[in-house]
Amino acid sequence: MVLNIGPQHPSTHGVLRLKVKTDGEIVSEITPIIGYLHRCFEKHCENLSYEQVIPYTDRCDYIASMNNNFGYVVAVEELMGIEVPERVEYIRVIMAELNRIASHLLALGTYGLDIGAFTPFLYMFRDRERILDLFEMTCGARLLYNYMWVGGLSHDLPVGFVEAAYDFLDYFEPQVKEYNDLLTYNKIFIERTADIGVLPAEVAINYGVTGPNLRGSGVAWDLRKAEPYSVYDRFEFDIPVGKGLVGSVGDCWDRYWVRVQEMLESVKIIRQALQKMPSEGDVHAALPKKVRPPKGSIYKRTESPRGDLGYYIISSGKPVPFRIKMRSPAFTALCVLDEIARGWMISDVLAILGSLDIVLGEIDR
Amino acid sequence: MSQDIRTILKKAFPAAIVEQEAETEDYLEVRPGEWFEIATFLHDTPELKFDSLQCITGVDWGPEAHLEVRYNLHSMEHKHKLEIRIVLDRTAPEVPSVEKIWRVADWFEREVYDMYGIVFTGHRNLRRILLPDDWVGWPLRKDYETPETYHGIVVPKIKEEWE
Amino acid sequence: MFENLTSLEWLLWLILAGLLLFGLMAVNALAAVYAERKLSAFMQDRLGPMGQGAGFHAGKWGMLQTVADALKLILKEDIIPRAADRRLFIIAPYIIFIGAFIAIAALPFSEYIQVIDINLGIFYLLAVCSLGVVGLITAGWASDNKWSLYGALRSAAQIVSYEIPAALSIIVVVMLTSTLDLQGIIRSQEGVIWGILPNWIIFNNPFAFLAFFIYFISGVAETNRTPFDIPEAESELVAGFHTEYSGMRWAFFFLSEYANMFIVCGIATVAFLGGWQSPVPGFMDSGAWGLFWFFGKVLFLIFVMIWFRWTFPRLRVDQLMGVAWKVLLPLALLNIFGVGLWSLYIG
Amino acid sequence: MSRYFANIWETVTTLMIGLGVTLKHLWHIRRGYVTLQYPEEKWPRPERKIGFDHDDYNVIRSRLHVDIDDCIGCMKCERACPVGCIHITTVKVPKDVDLGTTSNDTKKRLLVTRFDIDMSECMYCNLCTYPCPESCIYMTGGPNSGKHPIDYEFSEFDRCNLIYRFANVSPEEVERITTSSAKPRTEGVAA
Repeated sequence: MVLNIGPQHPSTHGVLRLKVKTDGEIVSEITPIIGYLHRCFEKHCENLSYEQVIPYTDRCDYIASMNNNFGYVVAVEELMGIEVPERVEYIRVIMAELNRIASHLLALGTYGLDIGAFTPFLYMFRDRERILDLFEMTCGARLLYNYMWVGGLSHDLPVGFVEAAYDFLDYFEPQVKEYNDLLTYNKIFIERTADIGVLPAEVAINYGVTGPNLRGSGVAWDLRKAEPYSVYDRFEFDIPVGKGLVGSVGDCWDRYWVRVQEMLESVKIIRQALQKMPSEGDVHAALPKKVRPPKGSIYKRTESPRGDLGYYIISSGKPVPFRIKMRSPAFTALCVLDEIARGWMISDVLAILGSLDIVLGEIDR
Repeated sequence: MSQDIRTILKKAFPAAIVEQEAETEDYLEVRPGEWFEIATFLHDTPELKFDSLQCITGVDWGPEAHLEVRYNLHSMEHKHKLEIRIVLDRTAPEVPSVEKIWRVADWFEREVYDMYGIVFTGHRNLRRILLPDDWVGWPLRKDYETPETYHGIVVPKIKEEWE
Repeated sequence: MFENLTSLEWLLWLILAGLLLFGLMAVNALAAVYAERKLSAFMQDRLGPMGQGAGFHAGKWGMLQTVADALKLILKEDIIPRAADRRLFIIAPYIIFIGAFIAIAALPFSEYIQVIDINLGIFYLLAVCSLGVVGLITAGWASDNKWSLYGALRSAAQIVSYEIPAALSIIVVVMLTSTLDLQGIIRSQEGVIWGILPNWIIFNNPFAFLAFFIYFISGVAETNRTPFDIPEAESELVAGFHTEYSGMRWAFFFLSEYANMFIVCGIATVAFLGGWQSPVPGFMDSGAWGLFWFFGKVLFLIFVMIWFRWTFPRLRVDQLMGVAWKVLLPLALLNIFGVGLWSLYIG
Repeated sequence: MSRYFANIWETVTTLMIGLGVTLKHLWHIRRGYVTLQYPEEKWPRPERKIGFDHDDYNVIRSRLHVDIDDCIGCMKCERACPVGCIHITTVKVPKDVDLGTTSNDTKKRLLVTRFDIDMSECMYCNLCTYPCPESCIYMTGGPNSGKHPIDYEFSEFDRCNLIYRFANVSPEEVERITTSSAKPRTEGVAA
């Protein structure tokens, strides 16, 4: 039987259609059909100036807009050779890591929802709201920020942000224990996720899967450590990898667990960044008068919550980019779905899909 | 890109590497003919071991110029990277598919095909990926013209007048 | 019981009882939905339906929310998909509803209030409880929707499987009380056991204690509630067997779901928790208090079901069957054996 | 066999822990709820004073507003808009017509005959507010709440109502100003 999961379905995380060939409950083939959210991001970019692209990058991965901004501005800055003030770098790291927590909270919450647990979703949403409050305090927007600019930031931190951020971190850390009690170590949850959809490391690398999904397969690969950009080389943090605590390495539970651990690592980074951040400094100091990179091209990767977020920018020396290609981590993560979800049941397919943490806005662009 | 990779490749495939004026450029230009063999070599040779294909970018240099495909490779083990550029003829852009070597290329190549009409020979499932199957034209080419309608739906070229 | 009634009186009695039972089901559904919303909200740090301020809101604390919902469902357009099997599609909700309705007729609400007292009461209840599955399959099949079909097939397998441990754990009760009559079962639970505890079956011996939990878990599964809600698993099957239903027909499914909860909890109360008996013998034990205790116990069990739903994830379909056949069934069989030994040597 | 019972035991205990968590929340609902009862209560918007002398930057994201009297028609906002939701038309006026000055004492040289913002297309990126030399285009609320109340829920029944037209000169007036020469006007364009 051919079953159409989506484009309207409660757990496809957006507008995704999966053509699933089933034999009873067992799935024999999955064909993801994407493009329902295609908004011609790359075509748009060829008609916009470099600054105007930034709000569009927000809308690609709308769960982690800060990280998208970050990747883009880092790439353009490297192309132009801009040195960014230290304070800006630290603020960017704080924002990116806060957004990583927010993104992981949403990923974990909706993953619980896919498995059938409703309550953790709302707890995580509640805490995510607090992060969004911090963002709103900083730049006025709650979801699509347009906060990082080429060479700087749109605003400096507001008065009282540092205290509010510390407040949040102090509040947040104990909450993780609650999530663990409620969901992570829940036997039903473990039954549903352990040993399901095992993604071996070689397959993951061959399929270009990155980020928490790759780390869940036991590969300690994190661009923040491997190719430190911005000021990530100044922080101490660990790379959590999947160890197969309840099943085998690389199963859904490992991917989930890596995200839980990563939130705690992000908390560590934010604490260090808040301490080390220079308290004075003009965030507009390095803003170029006109963003006009010299001729050339660059491929720059940064670590977004979903994995390696790459921007391939070709500049022809004009204020409008010649070509911008976004290599989205969720694109490759969805690519591997057929490989790892074959032979499992319909319920498992949705569990695996949820554990890959895709954002359709980023896949379709 | 280290010079070693360049020399290794030049030794193995003397005909396929396009000579560049500046050897310091951090990319390698390759002729499309032997690309599949080169890719296999890059993937399998232990001292290169480019096990991860980061990105495939299609580029159109304008209606009078050529198309280009760029591959960003990376090695998880040796932590080195390489950019491969393949210049293609605009009228019949064909390049061997590397989808069998790096499975991730499956979707990347489909995307490039979708946007530029570059045919990846040997790809097992070369269909449009982001656009509908019956879309006409290659949208990211510089000479692309937006169609008036799609199945009777007006494709707005410019924003409709407000009044 | 009714031999001396003439046919007209019999008819009137039937109509009256039917209306009362229907009223009970409706009120139960309204109250349970309201409770479910409020409790889930509180568990999730929300407030749930609220009404305050100017204008016509859903009453104080959103009390009228479910009433408004019911009104909306009645007024909604009745949609029957063109591809559906019309006759079966229309009849399916009523089958489920009738299953719940005739079961609730046999429940002893107190010592004196019971619509019909059958001397095979508990057997009858178990039998009609599984009538609903026919309606589910009909609904799933008639909708001509793949999701509905999946839901229907899952629920058929699930409900039939969970009938067995449920029935086996009820056998424990029958063994201990040596009667199938509901009032008889309740009466035999009078008094005190172990010094302080009420003489309910659940406290009678460890096996009966376990039997209660087996029954309750099976009951949760039979009513298709989380963690066993795979027939209507929202994130997998959209809405399972009732995907295509809307308006009043859907409301019938809803009504029956909550009525089924009530019945399952009612059986558990009767069989294990002493029915209308007071927990402290002699205290608030007469007449109308029976009604209070019965409803109190049933509502507590319904609360536990709601509590389950908003805490647990969902099992997968094969794991669900695994729980029934690999865990609950062996335990239930062991229980019967254990209770037999217990009543031979100890009890 | 022991594995079997250990499994059951593990299930029961972890589920009980989970139940404990939800019960705790149920019990403490009075101090922990996060619901905002929307029409009666509104989002408490914190004071948005930006430090470091940047309070001329606007950090709120809501409806755009233009103080049309201050607008000099430089079109910078229109060019900055990535989606093109700002449409400005200006008319050159004869040299001797005085259009008045803005609140920054900049002399106005162009007559803004059309200043439309389509808020249904706006993506709230705030890019238009930065280049404005007169700070006359801004998002309402926040630091500008003195000028305007918070306005982030501007719902309309008709999409056309989301096109905000800020220019306030009528065609006749445009006609009059552009043709009338040698008649210096003392006041600015009608407020």
